Amino acid sequence: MKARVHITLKTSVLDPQGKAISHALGALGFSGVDDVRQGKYIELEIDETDPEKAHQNVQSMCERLLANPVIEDYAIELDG
Amino acid sequence: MKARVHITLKTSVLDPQGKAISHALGALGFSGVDDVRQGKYIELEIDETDPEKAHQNVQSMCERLLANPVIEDYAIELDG
Amino acid sequence: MSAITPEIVAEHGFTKAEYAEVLSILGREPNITELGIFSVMWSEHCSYKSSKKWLKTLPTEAKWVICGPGENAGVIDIGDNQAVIFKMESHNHPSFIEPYQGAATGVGGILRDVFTMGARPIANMNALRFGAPDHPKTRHLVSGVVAGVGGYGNCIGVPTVGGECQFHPSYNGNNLVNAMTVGLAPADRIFYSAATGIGNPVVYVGSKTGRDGIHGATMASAEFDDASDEKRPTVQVGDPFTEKLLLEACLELMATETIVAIQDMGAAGLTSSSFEMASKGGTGIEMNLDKVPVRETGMTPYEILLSESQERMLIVLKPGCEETARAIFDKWELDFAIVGKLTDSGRMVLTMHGEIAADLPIAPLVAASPEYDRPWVETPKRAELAPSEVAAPADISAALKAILGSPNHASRRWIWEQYDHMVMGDTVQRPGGDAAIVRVHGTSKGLAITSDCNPRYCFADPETGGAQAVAEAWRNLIACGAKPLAITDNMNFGNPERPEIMGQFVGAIKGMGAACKALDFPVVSGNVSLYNETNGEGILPTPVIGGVGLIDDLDHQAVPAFTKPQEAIILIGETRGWLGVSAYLEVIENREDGAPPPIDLAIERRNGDFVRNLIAAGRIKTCHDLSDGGLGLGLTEMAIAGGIGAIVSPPENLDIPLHAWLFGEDQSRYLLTTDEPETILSQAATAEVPAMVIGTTGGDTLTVGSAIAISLSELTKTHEAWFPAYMAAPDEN
Amino acid sequence: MKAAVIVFPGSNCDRDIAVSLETAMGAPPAMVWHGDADIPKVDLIVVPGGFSYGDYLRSGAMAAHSPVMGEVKARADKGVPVLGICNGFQILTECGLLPGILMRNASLKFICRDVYLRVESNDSLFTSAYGKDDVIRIPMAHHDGNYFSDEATIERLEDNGQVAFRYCDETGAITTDANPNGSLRNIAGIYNETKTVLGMMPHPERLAETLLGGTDGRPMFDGLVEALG
Ligand SMILES: Nc1ncnc2c1ncn2[C@@H]1O[C@H](COP(=O)(O)OP(=O)(O)O)[C@@H](O)[C@H]1O
Ligand SMILES: [Mg+2]
Repeated sequence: MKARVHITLKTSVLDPQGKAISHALGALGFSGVDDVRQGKYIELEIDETDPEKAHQNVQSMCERLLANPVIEDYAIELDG
Repeated sequence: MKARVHITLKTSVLDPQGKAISHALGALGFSGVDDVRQGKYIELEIDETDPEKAHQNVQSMCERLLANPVIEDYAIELDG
Repeated sequence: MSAITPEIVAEHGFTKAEYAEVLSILGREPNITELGIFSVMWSEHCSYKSSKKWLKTLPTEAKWVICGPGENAGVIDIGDNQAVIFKMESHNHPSFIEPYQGAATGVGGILRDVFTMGARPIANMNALRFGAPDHPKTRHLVSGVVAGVGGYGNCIGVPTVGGECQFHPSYNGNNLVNAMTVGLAPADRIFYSAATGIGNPVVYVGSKTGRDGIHGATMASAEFDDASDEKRPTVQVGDPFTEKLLLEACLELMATETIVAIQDMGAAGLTSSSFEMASKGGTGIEMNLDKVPVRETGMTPYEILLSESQERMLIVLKPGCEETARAIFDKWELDFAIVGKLTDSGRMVLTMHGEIAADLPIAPLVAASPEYDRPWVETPKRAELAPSEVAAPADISAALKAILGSPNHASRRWIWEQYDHMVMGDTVQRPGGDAAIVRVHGTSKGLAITSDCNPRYCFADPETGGAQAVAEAWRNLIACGAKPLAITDNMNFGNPERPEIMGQFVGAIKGMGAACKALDFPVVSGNVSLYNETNGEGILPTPVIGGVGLIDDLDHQAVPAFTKPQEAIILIGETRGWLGVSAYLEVIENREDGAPPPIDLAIERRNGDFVRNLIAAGRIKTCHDLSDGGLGLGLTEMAIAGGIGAIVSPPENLDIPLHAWLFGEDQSRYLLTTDEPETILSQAATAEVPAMVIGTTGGDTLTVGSAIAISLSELTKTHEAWFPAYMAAPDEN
Repeated sequence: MKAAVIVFPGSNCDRDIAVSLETAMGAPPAMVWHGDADIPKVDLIVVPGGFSYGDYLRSGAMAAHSPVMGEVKARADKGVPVLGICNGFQILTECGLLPGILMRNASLKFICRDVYLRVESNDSLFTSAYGKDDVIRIPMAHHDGNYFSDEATIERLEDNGQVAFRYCDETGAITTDANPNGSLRNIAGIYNETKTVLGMMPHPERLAETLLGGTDGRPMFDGLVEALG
């Protein structure tokens, strides 16, 4: 089954990339962009077929490797 | 309104980051991970309230700046 | 405003006595914002309360010192109206929690300390210490810290030209990340932080303030426990791009005549920068916190004052210069806000939303910042270890290779290749040598830069270890032909409330001070990081020394690599085969006992001056100092670096075992090569410097008597293999 | 020869390239701030290395859209030679002056060290002072130098002789081991169709002086002065 993980910076953490993108969009003439945040999006193809177990599994991957809980949040979706 | 943009590598393009993650997961003892792909996830807070216009707007941002068509695809979601 | 409960007072790290002092200074209860200000101002990190008494004993003066400790960084004169500004700083705790960002923001912070004084940063150094290689966290920390140091320095475009990296189990729970920046400024345009001129505008520039690292300064002073992982204090994210803009904007502003005083916002952000500026200038400050550019909504005065958001500066301008300054920061697209003015009240008066958020007397608060004479006990002397007490290795070639390929002595290429060490186009000696050399742009002068400390020596004998760290830095500069000028230090220790730890600190300072004095090598800046302990396990005492020296003419420098075949190899200094606390013991016998090698500072100076004069006169081009691993490792490094082998013969009447001769770590020694050995030997004799020819360069094998013959390619492979292999191995945690 | 160096917020090799150009030309190049409306009339435009806009989002992406690049493109279309080094190469691909893209190094690490390059052709303004198949040692220092393009583009580049440099070993052999970053076909630098635009990842300006460890980069600048007067 496929797992999709979104890793985003915690809201209070500075996002230099987002800031720069928002700035560049302004320079390109896009107005009305108030805030931009950049995160990571990871797609995993996993063997596990039991959704509960799969979720647990991916959660543990996030905690141990994919995200750094000091500055990042993560969200998991499963399908298939 | 909020726009969420997913930028992913085209399937034909090798993804070294994804490969490294998949390798590291294996080393951490996670088995049954067949494939990992890493992309970008960008959240934009925009003023535009008309969904159609907003979509057009964000699409144009993707084409002009956010994604590089040589290697990347993008997908846009909007929510009110 | 919420009442101040004893719990709140305790959370802010005050002792009872300290809080009583707060009450007596104010004559009333503080509000929460004021309490927060007191707590960061009196934290170990900002007040140096445990270390002040001892730091004051270090020599800080020399003819060439323009500004010693007390400002953002130290300043020395290198002639031609040029000054070198440098300092080292730790980011130990943040780098343990979030290695990439912790290390990156450490680099960002030390860069600001240097450019806030008017210098363009021209080189970075990094001194790293990690736990045992087989500890489950180590690999992850190494990988993140190195990427973070590189990520920040590479992006801002300042070359990272050298450093150190060691492993020891005592750092398992507390790695050390010490970053050093060296900058160059016109000697007559140094900027200081004393705020003067009543009515002058106080200006905030750089990035916006967010809720980053609030209480970072107190965190850096608190001991760790295993739960720290979960507490997850906010770690700041670095923005090197913004720092690059800030650097260019500040330098542009500094070229105008608009600045009275300038100070970066480092630990304890707006609070410590404003208090320091006002207290140095003897003024008061009035600030309207509504004017501070903020990144988030609803920030309280407490948060604004204690935030450690990066890439910010506080400036006092000359009257009427606001628009000139604003135009420069507008050009660089940075925030610029007039947040207040200097007053004659001697008080810090902060308002927000039309109310007074804090009103504190500046001088009493700063003057009353605690200073402790903490109890300390001297570290007991260890017994010396005679060469005969260390068994000969079964196979001396294998022993050499084992040391060469061991975690603490293998090549650090894996690290420095991740650092842009060439940007700015002046790197004359790249990482891998004794000291890095960067050219003073547009001249034929060079600066030699090194960072050194042997924590195992310091643990065994803090005083000798402290002296040795200074002497080794001095020696590294000498070996490339530089005149050593001054040092910065980074004192990394455990919990100073424990008398043994305090004793290590005191011992190290005593040793450092003696060496600085004997070698005319004063301390011009530094940093103290205490409480590097987890669950009561302290780190090895680690007083890191960053040294800077001057090469007058880059045509006369030396490299630690054999450059020509058929040259005589001369060993300078006396060899007695000192194996206590040596690399040999560590790697081959897996022990750390014995006393470290003693240093006679007069001999140190005599040997060093002799070598430096030879290089400065253009007489020798190849020189390497001997440190851990002794003669054996030194020779091998020179052969590998030059791609030229050597045939070495131990003295015929050798009265110590061969392994002691090869791996002993006697101090004050150098290896050099020459095609006029007789002349050099006779000059050495005149100068009373021990010197002997031990061999000849050439071939593609390193041969020592009949005991060792190893091909260069094998030596190189051994030296280069460990780090990349270790980092590529899978994590087992 | 007159030259201009474009400076973006975050450029950091602008001074280095200016030094090399000045040594070769005898006069300093014009430094053009990205916000300045005009590029002076010059014979060569250089887009230097560094981290324009922090290399956030994608290396070179934001600089590629800055107004000054419109002018650079217009000049390039008129035949003014353009040299992009490192971040400059990334910017030139992002703005469409050169095909393909520079992706993250295969090792995922920033790499700073000397590499060997084989000069694939010497019939351009930039390489006329080298011999064809010369092996030169030039430093690289980048995180995103892994050249990629689709198959059709790469074939077209090869057919037109648009590959300028390839990573090689000391003997000039093009091997996987000599490829430091995973670039397709070991590509280190490419030309546009007319060979008036060159983008390359390694930094010739960093080894153009004996004191800094070598002079293999020098002929590029001397050759440009020779060709452009
Ligand atoms: N963290 C690091 N970053 C950059 N260079 C490093 C680092 N660690 C070690 N080096 C370099 O490796 C070389 C050997 O370091 P070290 O063994 O500490 O030298 P020495 O014994 O001469 O003081 C030096 O050139 C040093 O600058
Ligand atoms: Mg050293």
